[in-house]
Amino acid sequence: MSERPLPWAMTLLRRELRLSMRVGGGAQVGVLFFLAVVTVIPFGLGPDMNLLARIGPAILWIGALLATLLGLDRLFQADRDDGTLDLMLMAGRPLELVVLTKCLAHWLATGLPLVVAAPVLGIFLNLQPLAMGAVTLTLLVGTPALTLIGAIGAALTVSLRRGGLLLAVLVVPLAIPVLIFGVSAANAALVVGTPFRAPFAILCALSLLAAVIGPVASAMALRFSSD
Amino acid sequence: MDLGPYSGFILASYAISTLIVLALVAWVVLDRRQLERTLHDLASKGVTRRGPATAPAAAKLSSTATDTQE
Amino acid sequence: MLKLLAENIAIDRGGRRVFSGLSFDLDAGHALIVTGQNGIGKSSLLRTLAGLVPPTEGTLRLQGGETERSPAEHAHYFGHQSAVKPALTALENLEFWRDFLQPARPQAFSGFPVATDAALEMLGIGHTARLPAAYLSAGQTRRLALARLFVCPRPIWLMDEPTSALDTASEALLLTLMQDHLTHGGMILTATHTPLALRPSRTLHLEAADPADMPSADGEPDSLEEIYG
Amino acid sequence: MAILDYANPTRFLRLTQIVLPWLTAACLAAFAVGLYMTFFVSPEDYQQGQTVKIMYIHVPAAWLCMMTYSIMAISSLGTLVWKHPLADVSAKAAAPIGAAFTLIALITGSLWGRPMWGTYWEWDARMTSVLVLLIMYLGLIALWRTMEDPIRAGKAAAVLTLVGAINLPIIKFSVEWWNTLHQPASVMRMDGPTIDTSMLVPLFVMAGAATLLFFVLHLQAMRNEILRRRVRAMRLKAAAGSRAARMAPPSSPLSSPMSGTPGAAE
Repeated sequence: MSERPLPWAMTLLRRELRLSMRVGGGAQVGVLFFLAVVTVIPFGLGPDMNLLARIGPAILWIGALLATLLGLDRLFQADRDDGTLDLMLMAGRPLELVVLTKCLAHWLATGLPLVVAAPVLGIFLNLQPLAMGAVTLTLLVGTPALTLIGAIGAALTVSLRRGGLLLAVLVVPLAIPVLIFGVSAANAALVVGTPFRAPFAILCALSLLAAVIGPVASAMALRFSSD
Repeated sequence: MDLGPYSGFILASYAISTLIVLALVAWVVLDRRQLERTLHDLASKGVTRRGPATAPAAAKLSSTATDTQE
Repeated sequence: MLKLLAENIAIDRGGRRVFSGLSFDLDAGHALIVTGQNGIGKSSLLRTLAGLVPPTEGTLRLQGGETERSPAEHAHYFGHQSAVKPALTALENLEFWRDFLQPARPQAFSGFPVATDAALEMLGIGHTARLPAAYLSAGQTRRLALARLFVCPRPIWLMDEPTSALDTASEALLLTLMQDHLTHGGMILTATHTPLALRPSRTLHLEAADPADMPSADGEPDSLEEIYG
Repeated sequence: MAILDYANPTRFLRLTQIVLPWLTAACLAAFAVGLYMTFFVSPEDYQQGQTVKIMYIHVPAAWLCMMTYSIMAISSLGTLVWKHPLADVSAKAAAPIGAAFTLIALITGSLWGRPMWGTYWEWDARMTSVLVLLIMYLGLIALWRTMEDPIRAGKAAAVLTLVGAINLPIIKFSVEWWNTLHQPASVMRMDGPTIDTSMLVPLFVMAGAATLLFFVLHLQAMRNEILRRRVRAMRLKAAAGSRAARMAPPSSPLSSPMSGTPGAAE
């Protein structure tokens, strides 16, 4: 091994990022979907700016959740379809770290753009700068948890055709805690007197926990799926 | 010239628009450069654009090509 | 000395016993050619050896291999799927596998890594190195997948129908390369319908004892005829 | 990939090679005049003060983002109905430019709205339908990016563009109706009478300059697209060609330092 830690993981990360940027990768579609969801909601609610400002953080969080979940179904399936997954299982690399690396690449390509887009979409929802900052910060900390939890669903549905919907159904209940603490931390900027630090700390803890549970459970599911 | 109390908004509008247009110009120019380089590379390797009849390997190709072309 | 030992292997697929009581051993430098009709379990056997399907019964061991690594981690699996990403160039595809797969070079095995460019050139697709793999034909994609076996040395090659989608010339080349791998102390297990003139090699012919007994979950093991070539 | 297919594009490349420098020069000149007029000649608006200067980019951008979509819609007809070889090239090249102009229109509108209405964003009819237009541009770009084969992608995008063209006025009118239910009109008014000639002239000059800019960028992007397809055709040929000739000789492909003799059969 060279001096850089885990050179094979860097190789994998580079390749995954390359794949998501090139033709057919679809890394930009997630953020576009996010934009579409946020645009559609005022059509349903009516353009009441005060109402939008009040529920803006929740809209952004739900939009980010949906955008993350819909982008995840190909996380392992693309690799299974062309036989890459078989070879990854035999590579002699810890599968948990492989999954973690793939999740990191996926988050960088699809999750991070959501975080960057959140302040812009916040303008559409009449969010004040403080609330905008709070939502962006909570999304930055919380979206990795969504990706990592979603990876479990992606691994479970890897062998299914059209597993995307099932994935969303499986993962949404698991993602609810992240949503609760993400939105309540973001709401602290809106409603005077609500605490920010406690829910934010729990959100951080959830992300860290997901970084352990997600790869372990996904790796387990992938090993079973190779049959 | 006095732009009044909202000079920040006016200047920001012009600055952002200029940036977006510059980004478009950069996209077009860099894209062209890269494509021309790739075309040049391919041409220097003896790949021609027009039909296969002019390619030197074509005679062999017709007799031995058993692979299917996608 | 490198030696692959399979003892009393049984495999179930989807609740059905594919076969049971399969034992064989394979020395370094030898090939095992698995034959038998469609659906008899040749692919299942290779996937089991690759560690992708756990055997229901029995053990798989590799004597003389690197410690703390399973037999599958000493093996290349060359199956029906090419594991080639169309959006990456041929070279990028190959370089990834070179860096990602952990090489295995136990003592008895003298295989060595081939440079990526050289591997592509060797397989006759050197001119496609910088093209996206989407532009490659089926046969070229297959050869790109094959190049993986040379850039990361591993002693065991598990090859499922290795000659499919290859033309006659490529088939001859592949045979030479496989023979070379044996010469370096590697071992090859291949399922095939076309006879492969590998030396030294043995044939493992899988055959159902009696078609009526096929779903024999607990009954007689299917008869296994080993023909020494 | 017959020669015929490239007959038109080749002529197009030659023609644009001649036209583009002149267009570029005209575009730069128009912008120089237009910007001079906006900043040093045009008066303040009696209501909006100096912020009216934002109008000189906002309105041309808004106009162009509609025009670009119309061009894409006509090009899509060209792809599907007349099967013109340059039609999908034109549509694909126009989309990013249209998206950029839409973005400019939205951002400048937002920056204009803040001092005038006190908010960056309002879900009013015009702004909402322009936002929907942006989403459609981005969706089309994404669609083009997901398909490797430009002909197939072009047809799919053409269908979507035409459906979107029908959809746009519907969105516009339905949003107007939807909007009036909820809030009083704070829509900016650009009705003729309120604009004086002293503002109208620079506005037209700027709009002309922006239109020239569009055509310069569009023609150049079309040229790029044609080159991209040539690269693709050549790569396909490079992959297929010299396949047989390059097959390595089967004699000792692995020249190993430890090459032994083949073992005897058991």
